[in-house]
Amino acid sequence: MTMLQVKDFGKRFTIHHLGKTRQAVEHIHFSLEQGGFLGIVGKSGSGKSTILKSIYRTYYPDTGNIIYDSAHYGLIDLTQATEREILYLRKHEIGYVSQFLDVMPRTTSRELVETAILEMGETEETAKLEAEKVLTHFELDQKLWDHYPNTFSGGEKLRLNIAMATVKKPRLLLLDEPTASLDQQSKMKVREMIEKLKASGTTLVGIFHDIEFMDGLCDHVFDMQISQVGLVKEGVMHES
Amino acid sequence: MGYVAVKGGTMAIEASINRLTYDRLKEREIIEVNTIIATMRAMVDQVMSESSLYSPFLAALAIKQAEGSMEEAVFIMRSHRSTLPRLYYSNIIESDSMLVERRISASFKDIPGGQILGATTDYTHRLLDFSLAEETRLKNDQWMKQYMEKIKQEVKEDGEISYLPKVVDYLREEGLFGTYELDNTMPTDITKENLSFPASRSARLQTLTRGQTGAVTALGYASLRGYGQVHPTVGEVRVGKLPIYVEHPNEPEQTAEDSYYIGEIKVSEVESFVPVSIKNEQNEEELDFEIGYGICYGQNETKAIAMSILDQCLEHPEASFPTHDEEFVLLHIDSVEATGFISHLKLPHYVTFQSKLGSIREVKKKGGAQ
Amino acid sequence: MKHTTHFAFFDEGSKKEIRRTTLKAVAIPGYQVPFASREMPIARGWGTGGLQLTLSLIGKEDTLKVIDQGADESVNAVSIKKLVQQTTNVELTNHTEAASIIQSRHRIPEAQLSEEQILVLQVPTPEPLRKVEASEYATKRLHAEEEYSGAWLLLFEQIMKYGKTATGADHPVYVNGRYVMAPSPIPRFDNPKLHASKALTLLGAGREKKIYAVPPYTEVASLAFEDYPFSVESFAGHACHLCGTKDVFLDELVDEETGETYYQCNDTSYCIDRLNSEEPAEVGHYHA
Amino acid sequence: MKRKRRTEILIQSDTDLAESLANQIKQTYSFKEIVAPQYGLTMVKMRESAKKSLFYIGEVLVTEAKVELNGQIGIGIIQGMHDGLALNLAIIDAAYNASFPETLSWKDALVAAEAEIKRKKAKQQAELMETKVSFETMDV
Amino acid sequence: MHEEPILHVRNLNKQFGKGCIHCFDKRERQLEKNYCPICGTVYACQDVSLDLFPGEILGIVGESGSGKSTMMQCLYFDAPVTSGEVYLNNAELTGQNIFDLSQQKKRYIRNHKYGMVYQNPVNGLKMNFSSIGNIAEKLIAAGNRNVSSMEATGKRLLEHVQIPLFRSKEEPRNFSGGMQQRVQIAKALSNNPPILFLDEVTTGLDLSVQANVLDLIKEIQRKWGISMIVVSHDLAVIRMLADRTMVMLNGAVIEEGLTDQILEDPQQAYTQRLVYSLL
Amino acid sequence: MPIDQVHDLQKVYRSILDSMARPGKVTNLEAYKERMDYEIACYDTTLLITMTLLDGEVSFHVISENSQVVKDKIAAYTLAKHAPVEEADFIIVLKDAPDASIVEGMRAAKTGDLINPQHSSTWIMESSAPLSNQNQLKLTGPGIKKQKDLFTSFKPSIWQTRSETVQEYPLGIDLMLTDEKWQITCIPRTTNVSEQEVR
Repeated sequence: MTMLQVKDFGKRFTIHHLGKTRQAVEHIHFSLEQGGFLGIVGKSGSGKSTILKSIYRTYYPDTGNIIYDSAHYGLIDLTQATEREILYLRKHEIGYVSQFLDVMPRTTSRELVETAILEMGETEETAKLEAEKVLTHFELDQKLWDHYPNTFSGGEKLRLNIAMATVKKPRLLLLDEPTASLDQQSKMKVREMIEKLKASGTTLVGIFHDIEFMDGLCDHVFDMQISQVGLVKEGVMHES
Repeated sequence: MGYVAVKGGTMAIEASINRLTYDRLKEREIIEVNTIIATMRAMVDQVMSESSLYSPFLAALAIKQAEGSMEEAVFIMRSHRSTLPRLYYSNIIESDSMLVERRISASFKDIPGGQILGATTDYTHRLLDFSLAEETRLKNDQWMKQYMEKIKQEVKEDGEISYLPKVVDYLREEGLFGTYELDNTMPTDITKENLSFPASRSARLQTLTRGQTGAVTALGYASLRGYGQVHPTVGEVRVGKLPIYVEHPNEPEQTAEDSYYIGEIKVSEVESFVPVSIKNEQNEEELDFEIGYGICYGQNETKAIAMSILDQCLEHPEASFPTHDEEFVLLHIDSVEATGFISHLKLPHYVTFQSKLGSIREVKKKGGAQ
Repeated sequence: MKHTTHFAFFDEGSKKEIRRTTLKAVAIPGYQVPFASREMPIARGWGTGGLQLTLSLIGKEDTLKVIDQGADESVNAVSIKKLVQQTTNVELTNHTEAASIIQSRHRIPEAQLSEEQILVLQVPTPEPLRKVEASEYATKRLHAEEEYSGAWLLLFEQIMKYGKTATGADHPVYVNGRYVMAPSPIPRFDNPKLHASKALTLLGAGREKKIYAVPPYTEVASLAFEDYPFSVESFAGHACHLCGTKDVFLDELVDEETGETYYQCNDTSYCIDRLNSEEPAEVGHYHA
Repeated sequence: MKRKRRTEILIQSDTDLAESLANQIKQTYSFKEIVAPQYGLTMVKMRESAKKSLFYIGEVLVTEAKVELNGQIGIGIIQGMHDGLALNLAIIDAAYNASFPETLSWKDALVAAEAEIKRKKAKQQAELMETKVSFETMDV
Repeated sequence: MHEEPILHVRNLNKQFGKGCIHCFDKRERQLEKNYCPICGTVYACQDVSLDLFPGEILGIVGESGSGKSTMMQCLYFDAPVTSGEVYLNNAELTGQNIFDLSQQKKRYIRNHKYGMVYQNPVNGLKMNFSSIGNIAEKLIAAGNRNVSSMEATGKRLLEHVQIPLFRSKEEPRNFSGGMQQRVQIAKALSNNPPILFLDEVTTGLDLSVQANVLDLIKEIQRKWGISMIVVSHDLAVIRMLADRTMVMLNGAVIEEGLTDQILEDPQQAYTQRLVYSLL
Repeated sequence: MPIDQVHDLQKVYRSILDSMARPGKVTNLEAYKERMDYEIACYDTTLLITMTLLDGEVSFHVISENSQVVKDKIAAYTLAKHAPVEEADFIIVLKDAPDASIVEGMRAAKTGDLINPQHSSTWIMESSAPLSNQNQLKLTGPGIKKQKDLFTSFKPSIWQTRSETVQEYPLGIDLMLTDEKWQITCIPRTTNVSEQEVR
């Protein structure tokens, strides 16, 4: 079953005060089956992130369609969906993880995860238990549970970030260079987490600045340079 | 046979009224109403102004009856007013028709028609004049004779009466002041309907002009001193007489020439110039002048100036000073209302006090038990 | 110079205006109807509102009783009676039952009023919300919107501060379930008398220029919270030293010689009636 | 002579003038007092000069009398308490309203009185002009 | 799934001044900002429409004079509207434009359906009454006549907004700005309003106090699912609180979208300037 | 001997006030019969009420098939100004007034606003059938001990319209009813009027 289908997608930015426009991406086509993992590769500035942000609707859609098969709405074009529909999907179906942790200040990591669960409509009781489970699962040191994340290391932040995204059991998870500033050890931990997610059936779209990381993770790659999806094979990645 | 009420209150009142008469008569001096009219001009004017009833005779009589107490005299006049029918409304009086006795401007050194001092205490030195203690009619007559002769020699008669132009008209012509169309909206009459808020301009002016002189002056001063945003320059103060005309009550087609002249009233009138910041057509801030208006019966320039300040204050309710709050100003400057309510505190309040006493005892008892 | 006085002081035009206002007041119970309020020969604050109502009501066949603080002989009551009588020549009485119009300041008589009587109360401050809102325009709006949280809040604050409501006289009432009204500074003791009264009650505030009314058989409820019920002044354990009555509003007096506190009926005519109904009459300085 | 002008003259002149005119009428005709001289109020309506709007400055005590003469009503109104003058003014007003021949003959007296009033006023004004401040700094 | 907005606003207009032939027609008028240079009429709100959904926070951002606070005052009936419609998703009020209701009924809605937190606590609190009294005032307005229950609710709310209970009988005028704002929030919440309006609630507060108040608001929304409209000129506040955001300029809504979209990919020139100046 | 403007009208006022305070109480004013020798095409009680309450400070409107004559007379007697039904302080409904005009008038007349509910119209209405306390209408509300019965000539549609005008209390109109038997009664806006069930 196709989970995500991007059809002739393009995004142009207009910068009024400079009187300029910039075509970030155009004529993007790809599709992804349920449970698949698509890696997007390309030079920096080639518009990889634009595609992810447009799927998540952080970017205002321009041309083309992004058809997503929602558990709740059925087939829905994310470029046309109402803001309320997008908010619902973000809460229940589509997750987005970047290297940046953007959360309410002075809220402990435990509370953050609990909140994410509560937003799903769970009871406080469930949220509490579930949060502890997830934090353990993603190997966040118990000492940190009642601390504010702004004191955490990059790896800890990222794990918390993924934890928050995954408690919602997203059907589609967008990974926007999550590992960009992590040391090798942390990276490996994150990779394990992503593998677990994939194993549990989550459909993923990801951008990673280092190609090696993607090795063995992605089922397909989308190469920005040729604007095509291919099967992952050695060499292709190294070239980009 | 049985218990009956004693007449304690009735008898005490009788005795008190006798005592009042005794106090007035015990020195065996009589002041004639005409003497008051002739020599206490300022007092008569003030009573007429605060009671908003123009009648020098009644004012002087009230002063005599009140033994010189202003608040009492005004009170008597006001209550007498209620017994008189309102027979007529005057035609509109335009103040250009004033026959000026005194007019000065603080805004210009010289003004068209000139600065005319008239009769004023402004330049007398306020030293007690002990010669007045020994005033005699003979000496007064001599002074009068000399003065009249002097005048006769010095004053050239040209036989023409002139009506002086207003300073503000001259400035309006120059475009420095906003011009207004004649606004013939029927004025509100606060003696016929309850003063309601926001008040109309006419209700404000009527309330201010009959306000207690001291209260109007105090609030005007407060604004000038800093509890307000109005710091005017006096454009013109004039004192003089205005003729009054009334229309025939039921003649169908009549012209101004068919009106009745009924006499004249003396007033003090003030136009104050107040710089204000306004937005021009380009939406830029610009300075402009506005006029604060003050007027009162008789010669009482201070009250009229203070009124002009308050008029301007109340035109700008946006300023957050009490002097710009029309309820604050208009509801507290009436002599009869203020003195009446303050003096009612003399009335017995033992029932209300007993009631409060009970509450306080209860609260204290409860506190003690804790 | 001649001076003639009109029947009941006012000219007929003034009476008409007050009468029209009064009818509106009766039609909208508890609502303060503004009126022009004439300047009277007695001072503002000394009962000019009540006096104007009385003069607009009174006719040759009326019998008038005027009391102040419960007493017919209180000096201000005497002064008002004198003025009305001079301009109308009506009969005056001290007996509550004999009066057709009763003008009163700060009390409702102890004797139950009848359907034939009109009670006129003098009001110094007609606005029950004045303590929470100084502006007249604002309080008018609050009445318009039936927004009375301010009146309740005053009571709530007292409970927070003192553990109970600490109102004295003029405890606000809800009239006909719509308007909160100042009952004039009658003691709380008298508030219940306004409820479903047989007589029409008219209230006049001369200085503040308002007339309002409570028609007979109208619901009048003193403001009170469910768990802090309304209570009247208590004279428990005390009785009038003259007539021995217990269930009335008593004045607290001090014996000049002994320094001891004793109590006496505040409503003097009620006290005399009680004494006269007792057999045999005791001899005392009230004996004529 | 129109009412405005004649009332101005009659009121500002000595009261003898009104009395003598009224007496002429009283001698010839009988009149009925409809309203005996009574005191009342006239509300004074003014225009203020700031916004050119109208307001009431206050009331003026007046004496009013109404008479009927040959079916014509005459009104006398005078500021202050002047019963006699009010009555005389009412009689004169009625005489004009009834167009009595006498009224024609009064014209000269009235015009003369008017001139005298003007002269007096001008004189008073000239006297007041003595208090005018001169801003000439150099005398030539 | 079709979601019903809890508050449905259509074409809200608010003008100061009578207007003239040059500015009567919406399409034709040539305003300077929101001001008709010919007659001086100010068009403070021009055809503002919005939907507020259950449990969401709608942000409204714009500089001072953009009409956002005026719009809020109109919605809360603090100021009369010139024209427009508002519908509440409420059984008693179905199909009724609540701007057309009598003052009496509007007051009912204010007391029972709305909460309001003003920028200046002076507007929302009676400074010379106790803090608990202030909360009780709102409860009284909503019909509560039981002192004990109000006292209990008041204490619970004050505790919730972290006002020490021993200060509950103190008057807010003795409190710091942040505390006053928290009392105001407690008061606004006391009648369990389904809709809460917040007008520049953190403006003028110290940064740390600001964060504190924002936390509180977020927590309230999360715990009680109250729908809120948050007006602010501060994008940081909007970003922290709002799910969706509208941008107002000269009385009109010029852009609306998801808050992150407005911040990261603003479409209008004005919004871009606003966002870039923040970055 | 004409009506005494001071003393007679004072008594009429007290009767009106009594009826306004006790809605549905029918008062008889026959005592003034001899002194009412005015030529006017309305009930004498209607004229008495207008003389008691109207003057130059208020306005009135007449609803009738033939209102001009009565209009002029009332204006002359009371100095009150005639005004359109939307503006009038007092609205006088003569016995010949068509039901539709009354209904239309009630819908148009002033009912006050919440700030000034007293800025509302007072209706003086002529009942072509004698007023009585027989059962037809059931009155309850302030001024009425439990319930008062009232009989008038007015149709249910008029009572229905009157009820609509008083729906958002304190807004509403106040009624003074007159008949040819020298009787008057009042129904202020607070009175709840309902039709008795016909047995």
